[in-house]
Amino acid sequence: MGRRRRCRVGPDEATRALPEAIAALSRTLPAGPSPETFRRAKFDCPEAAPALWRLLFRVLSPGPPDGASASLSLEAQARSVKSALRSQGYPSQALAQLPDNGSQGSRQLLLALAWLLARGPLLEQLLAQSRVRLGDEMPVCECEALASPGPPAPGMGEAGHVDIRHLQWLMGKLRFRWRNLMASQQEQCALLGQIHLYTRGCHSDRSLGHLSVTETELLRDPEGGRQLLRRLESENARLEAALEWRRREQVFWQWMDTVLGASQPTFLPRSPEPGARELEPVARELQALWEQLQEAVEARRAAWEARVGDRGPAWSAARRALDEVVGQDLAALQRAWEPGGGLTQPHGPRRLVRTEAGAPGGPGLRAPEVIEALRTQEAHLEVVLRQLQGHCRQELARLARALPGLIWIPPPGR
Amino acid sequence: MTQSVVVQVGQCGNQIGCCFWDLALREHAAVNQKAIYDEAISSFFRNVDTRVADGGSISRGKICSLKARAVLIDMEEGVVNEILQGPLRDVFDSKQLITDISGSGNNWAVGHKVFGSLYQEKILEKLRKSAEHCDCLQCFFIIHSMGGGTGSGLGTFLLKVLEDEFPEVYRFVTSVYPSGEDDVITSPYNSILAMKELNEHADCVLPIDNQSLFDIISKLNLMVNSGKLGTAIKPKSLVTSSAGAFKKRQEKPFDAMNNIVANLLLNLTSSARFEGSLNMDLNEISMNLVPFPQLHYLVSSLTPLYTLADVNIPPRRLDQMFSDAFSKDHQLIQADPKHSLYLACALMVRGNVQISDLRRNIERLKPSLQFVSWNQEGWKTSLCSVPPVGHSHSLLALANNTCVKPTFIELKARFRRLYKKKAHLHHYLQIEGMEESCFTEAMSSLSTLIEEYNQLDATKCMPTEDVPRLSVAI
Amino acid sequence: MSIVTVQLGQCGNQIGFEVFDALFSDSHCPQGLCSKRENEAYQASCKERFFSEEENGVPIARAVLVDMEPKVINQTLSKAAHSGRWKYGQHSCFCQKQGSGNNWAYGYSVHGPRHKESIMDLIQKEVEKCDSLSGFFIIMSMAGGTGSGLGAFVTQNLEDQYSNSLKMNQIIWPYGTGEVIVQNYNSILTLSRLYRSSDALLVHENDAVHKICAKLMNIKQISFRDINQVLAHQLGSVFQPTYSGEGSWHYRRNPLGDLMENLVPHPEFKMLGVRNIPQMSENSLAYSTFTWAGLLKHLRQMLISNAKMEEGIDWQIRPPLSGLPALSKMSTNKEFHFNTSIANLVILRGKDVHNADLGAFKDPALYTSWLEPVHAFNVWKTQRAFSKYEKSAALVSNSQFLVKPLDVIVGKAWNMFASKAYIHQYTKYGIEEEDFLESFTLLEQVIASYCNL
Amino acid sequence: MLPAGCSRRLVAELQNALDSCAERQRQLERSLRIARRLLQAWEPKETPAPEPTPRPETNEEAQFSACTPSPQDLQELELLTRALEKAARVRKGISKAGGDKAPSLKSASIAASPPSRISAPAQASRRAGSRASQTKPPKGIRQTRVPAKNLPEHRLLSVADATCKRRGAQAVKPEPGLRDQQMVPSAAAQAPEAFMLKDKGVLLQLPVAFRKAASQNSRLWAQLSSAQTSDSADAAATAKAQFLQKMQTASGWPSATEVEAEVGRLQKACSLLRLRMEEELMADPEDWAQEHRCLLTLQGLQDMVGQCLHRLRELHPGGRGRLHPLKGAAGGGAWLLPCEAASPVLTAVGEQLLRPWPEGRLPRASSPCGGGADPVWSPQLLLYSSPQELQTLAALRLRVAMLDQQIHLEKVLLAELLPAVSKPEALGPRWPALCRAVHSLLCEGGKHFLTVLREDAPAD
Repeated sequence: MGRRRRCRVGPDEATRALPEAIAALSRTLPAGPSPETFRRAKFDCPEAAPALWRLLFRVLSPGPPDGASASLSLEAQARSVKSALRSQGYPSQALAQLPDNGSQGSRQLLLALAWLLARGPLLEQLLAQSRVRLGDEMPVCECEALASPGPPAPGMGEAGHVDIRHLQWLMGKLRFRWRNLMASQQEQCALLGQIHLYTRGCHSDRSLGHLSVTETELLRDPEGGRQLLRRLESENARLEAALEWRRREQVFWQWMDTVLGASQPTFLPRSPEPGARELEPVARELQALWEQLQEAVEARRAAWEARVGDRGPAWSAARRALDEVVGQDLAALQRAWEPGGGLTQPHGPRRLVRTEAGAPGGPGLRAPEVIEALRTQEAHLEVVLRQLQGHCRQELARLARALPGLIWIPPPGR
Repeated sequence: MTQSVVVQVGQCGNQIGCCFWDLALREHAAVNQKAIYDEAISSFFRNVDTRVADGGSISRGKICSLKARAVLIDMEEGVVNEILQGPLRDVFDSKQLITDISGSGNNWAVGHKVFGSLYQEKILEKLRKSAEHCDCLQCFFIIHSMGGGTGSGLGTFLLKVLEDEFPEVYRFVTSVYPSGEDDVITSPYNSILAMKELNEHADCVLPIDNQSLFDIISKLNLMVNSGKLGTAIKPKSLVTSSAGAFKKRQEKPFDAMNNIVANLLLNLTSSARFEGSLNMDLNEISMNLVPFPQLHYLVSSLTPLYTLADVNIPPRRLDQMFSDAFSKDHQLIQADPKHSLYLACALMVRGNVQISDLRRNIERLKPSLQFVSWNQEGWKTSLCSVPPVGHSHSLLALANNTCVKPTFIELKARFRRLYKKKAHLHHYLQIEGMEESCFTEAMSSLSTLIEEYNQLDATKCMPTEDVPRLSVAI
Repeated sequence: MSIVTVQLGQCGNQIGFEVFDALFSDSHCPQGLCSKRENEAYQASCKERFFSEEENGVPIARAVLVDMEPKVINQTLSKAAHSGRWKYGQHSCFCQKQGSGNNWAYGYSVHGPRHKESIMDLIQKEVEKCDSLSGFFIIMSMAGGTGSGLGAFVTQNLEDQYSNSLKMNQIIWPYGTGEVIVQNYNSILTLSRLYRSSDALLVHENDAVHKICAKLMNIKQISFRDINQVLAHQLGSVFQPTYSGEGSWHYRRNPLGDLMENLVPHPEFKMLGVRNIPQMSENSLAYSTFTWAGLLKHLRQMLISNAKMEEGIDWQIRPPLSGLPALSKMSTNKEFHFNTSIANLVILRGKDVHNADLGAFKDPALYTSWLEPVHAFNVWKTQRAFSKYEKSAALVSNSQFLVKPLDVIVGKAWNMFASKAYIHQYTKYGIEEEDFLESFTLLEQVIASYCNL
Repeated sequence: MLPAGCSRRLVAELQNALDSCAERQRQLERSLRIARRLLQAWEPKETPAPEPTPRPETNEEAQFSACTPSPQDLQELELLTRALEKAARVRKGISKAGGDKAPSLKSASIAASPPSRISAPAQASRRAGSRASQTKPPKGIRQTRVPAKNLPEHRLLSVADATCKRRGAQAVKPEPGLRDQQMVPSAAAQAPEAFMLKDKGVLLQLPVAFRKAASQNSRLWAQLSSAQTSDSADAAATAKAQFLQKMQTASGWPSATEVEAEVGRLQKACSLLRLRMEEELMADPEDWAQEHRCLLTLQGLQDMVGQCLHRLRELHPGGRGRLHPLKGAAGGGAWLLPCEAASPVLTAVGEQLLRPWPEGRLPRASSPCGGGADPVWSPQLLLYSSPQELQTLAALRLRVAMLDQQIHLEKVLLAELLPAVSKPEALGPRWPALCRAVHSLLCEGGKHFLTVLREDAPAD
């Protein structure tokens, strides 16, 4: 539908289109300020600043807003916005130099917002983040999972020195949490299975067939259901606004060019080079490695060529096979450090639907496929972990050898 | 539940066995009032369907006809025939018997070598048959004497056969040792030769000494007759008496003594047969009491040997029972465990006794007993809730104690005296397979055993010193 | 979440019965001193954990009974059936004809492999009856052969097969003397295996419980049943429902998981002890009143002076001055026999529980230098009174409680081992001297680690 | 004792991991509570599921009073019943005429079914006044539904649909006043007695307003995601790109954070590559194939190191070619890899490596799908056929996540702890203890531990 209504925005419509576009944006954003605020921001009016700080704070804080973060003082919010932008690589220094009290910088904030918008599907992300989850969802990948810890929280561990037994304690605790998590999750799956089974045929959407927990719950608890409906309706409104924004955003960007033009001088060249010091040792290490490899490769290649020479067509087939094997091997190795490397499986949360075992396939992914992919993943990770542990074992054994008078008795294997 | 088979060999073995079966029947009849064939009974008896020609076993239900899990072996017919004509005839059948008419002539070699090879197949067949009747055969109890020919010779021959044929099944041997004034001249030879076999092929040996039994009986009689025990004692209630026996039979001179041994076997197996709060299976006996394979001679004592009129005994009486069990006078061989070194000790209690009673008495007695340094707490206990017939409680103490050593030394000395003169040696050497080396080997086997006890005794005077432990670098 | 109990050997089966009986009677106790509704929730929570219901409404213990000889199991089954209140599942027991004869090796290397499949099948059937499995209780003594040897074997298999489920072994620590002669061997073999395959060992010392029976319960002639009942009471006081958190009225879903996460994360410190207060005969109870302050004061002193019961506590022992460097703290420990904790869990049940002040347990001086009280101390509460006590407290502690008894056992076993006594009984079934040495090594390390807190 | 910096980092990392686990657990607990409540008895009133409360006595009272329906309730109930009855009449007519197009209609059963499902609420309302004498109305439902057991579920679905369509069309317009009732499903709220989802779950029906909103919602999401993809070639995208470029021009890039992250990656790469090289150099090839494989691998590794160097150069503020001179790398010439050395192996791997920074993506800021970021969320399905299958899936997912976390921690620990123990002399008597702990953490996953004995111990 949205497509059908799409039309090029003519220059004559532009005057009307801009406020509409901004209004759509504003409606899409969580607690978006009025279009008027945007207009004022272009002229860097201070009165627009607080609303924009707050907006950016909402946009940049991960996860749905909770009471604690929402009640933060404007000053704290401003500081948080600055640091978040910095860590995301926002190029302008001007913003960082704004006073923390949140009284100024509406134009800079507008630029920052536009930068965030231009960089990626921010609106969609925000919408997706806060969306009303009706189905019982399960992500089919582990991306959102436990790993990916952010940078260490700054305030942590002020204690200074720590006994290593404390680390062992924490590690052990983590192991138990994993297991408790596993148990809860197994229970959840069992319960979901039951609810899906008991409500089969209740859903109006035939591809779903049964109700989800949320849907069932709304029947059990009508008051909660009413709230859910309200949330769903407001989300729909935001979605409509987002579509509207999509249709009209070009005007906005044209307008932003003018905003940018107005602020150009405030851009400062970037100050001190980041990380140059850290680069050096890595570079040295890599270089040394490269040379070492160079040496090894040359020696071996020479020996190989001297001995083998050309072996004919059968050999070249075998060689191709070897190439491939090694290629895969190395690609796997590389995945160990590439972000998100090697993820060839489907992503994202999916709505769970219980079907009969042999039922003909509708749209949607099947659990066995995902299980298969996960198994591969698991096996790969296990190998990586074992390798790392093996490496450590070697290192420690080397150290242990250096110290006489002690007998090392490893934990008995079976 | 597991089953045991009793193999009674020779005159002595069969006489004791006879008492044992009588008492066993009595005990089960008292416990099992409903006459249901239960697991407890099954450990010593089969329930046989007499209507079937072959006498098929019945595994459950009413008791039909009980057959003892026993093999009776004697190379003279006398005693066995007597049993078969006596009141117990129904619990045995001819398929369980092996007899000859010639006897072993008090010659170990005849019993061991001649009859051994002659009857090996037959013995095996009977044993296999008896084993087949069990669904989990745990133990063979061999009852024999050491001094005679059949008991010592064929009895110990049997041990080797059992070991080869049933390696998983325990071999508990009740061996009656000859007393000093034994009327069999060759008994030192027989005993020494038998000892070697016991050393090598038995799991546990319960040595019994006729003299000790006799002393106990005499002392008891004296006490009862003198009224020293007071009115607390029921008349005619000694365990040595067969009063109230399952079936009346004529009292024999040895009956009182044999009854004690029979009671020993019953109490030894009670915790395996009946329930209790702390069970003790037969395999636990050797596990706990035999620290080294050769040192498997367990000195036993049985208390009380009389029944109290009042079943609700005050604790002091109960404590007396424990004290008695350690006194020299109550041991079934002539030995003084209190003044020797304990390697391990088991207390098997029956009846209304609780763990706190047991613990109190262990604590009380411990200071007066000396245990080997590495087994200062070498106590094994069991609590069986079913008391012996006519008692409120009883105690069987089994001690692996160096106090058996004097018996062996005495035996060795008597053997030496005889062997120095080569007296009667030709009776042995004429038997095929017997050579002088048999004697020397038996002798050295006994010496080794004595030496092992000596070494342990030697630690008695040494201060107990802990071995340095592994040192951890933290 | 549910817990499946595996009762092993004579001791394990006798205690298992008392535990289920105690749990059942407490949760159906009319004098729970709380509202009907709360009582129902408490009952439901207990039931989910330990019982499954059969058609005719009689609860079935979530338990598997294993013994290698039939007498005890038969007795246990019939006792439960005769109680008429709850029973064991019809097909939940496994027994053989011949016991392990106090021989750890026989239980571990002969019975274990031989009956692995049957036993694991039974356990699996029980697991399948749970909507949600939290973990296992494995009740066993470490003195005998079946409980200890087969128990270690089964625990290891549970670890292999249910690696995500939690395993807590209820270890019955034998009397110092007089149960089984080879108990020290069996114990070190058991403990070292369990240290590898179990998550936590909750230790119950027969000697301590025996004393409680004599001194606190005023029992003149103490039977094993009395001892087992005290023990069952202690277990119940820990694992009966408690609220899931401060201010919450929901009952805790996964007590086993929560307990372990708080008490035994470190691989070298897995031994837990339990202390209860008050414990007394029913007669005396009628004449007694308690305050939380009084109970907790005693409980704390029981903790730091390593007293097994409230009677005869040494009040002289005080925590070392905090702030002292670790080394001197250690030496003071030695001197005054101060019992240093790694982590503690206090469970309070009864009236006005929310007024109880637990500050005294949060003193850093009570704990090892490398854990803050915030990591090391936890409390569970419920208003619902336990058993017949209007107020009661239990303490599960990972502390130096057990160093002494462990040291004694290892020492005795080592002495025996040095003389090579009884070794032939083990090598007969494939447990070699190296296995013993391995066990000694591991346990010496555990002792050293506990000493060096 | 570990050095302060190392301690801080490791504690923070572990704490982080613990927190994220705890958060997951909390979420799970929440949803578990809801699910469990659904599987318990549904109370006839809107009371929350039974929960132990501090003062249940008073609570019970409140509940009791809440159980008596107010006159208003009764009136509303009556209204609804009438509407439903009407709907049923219409429905009957339609099904007789064969008007319903539901594909799975199985004539006879349909005709029987609707009245039965209506009758329950009707009865209920009639009895609502005299609660005391109530029997079990749902029984009727159950009995008439017996034949349904072996019918396909579609029948129920179609019936439900039909009834609802009627209701939607006639009785209920989405007016605010009526919405409340509309939210109330026929089976759930009307049944005057508690019932189990297990028994009556299939009778549940989502209210019309909700269904409408939900379907609109999914339509909108679909539109949004198609709008996004179609946009990629669109003018707006160009505009955005231009805007970004303008913003970027005046400032150098990449940012410090990005450099840090990339350096971290390259460090990791470096250590892994070295590890692999050492393995390879130590290997003792048995035949020519293995030998060749070894050679290929080494070449490949060399190329990868080259790529890393290349990336490092990209990072350098001065950009290409201006990296500070390295030992033996005069004029940057040594940076370039001899082309002939590049094996075919690397063509695939290399492409990825050679690509500089993924445009507009921040190294750590966003994971590929965290919480449903991009691509835009849209309702996709994951089909499972049994709870066991679902459990396997979930367990594997968690297992992979845990492994990820474990590997991450392993690396962090490795980086911090190995240096800490590498000088036994410096640590003196504390070294064995530290080393043991490090061994346990690094080599045994924190699960087991080794023992260090002094040699002087009796070794027998």
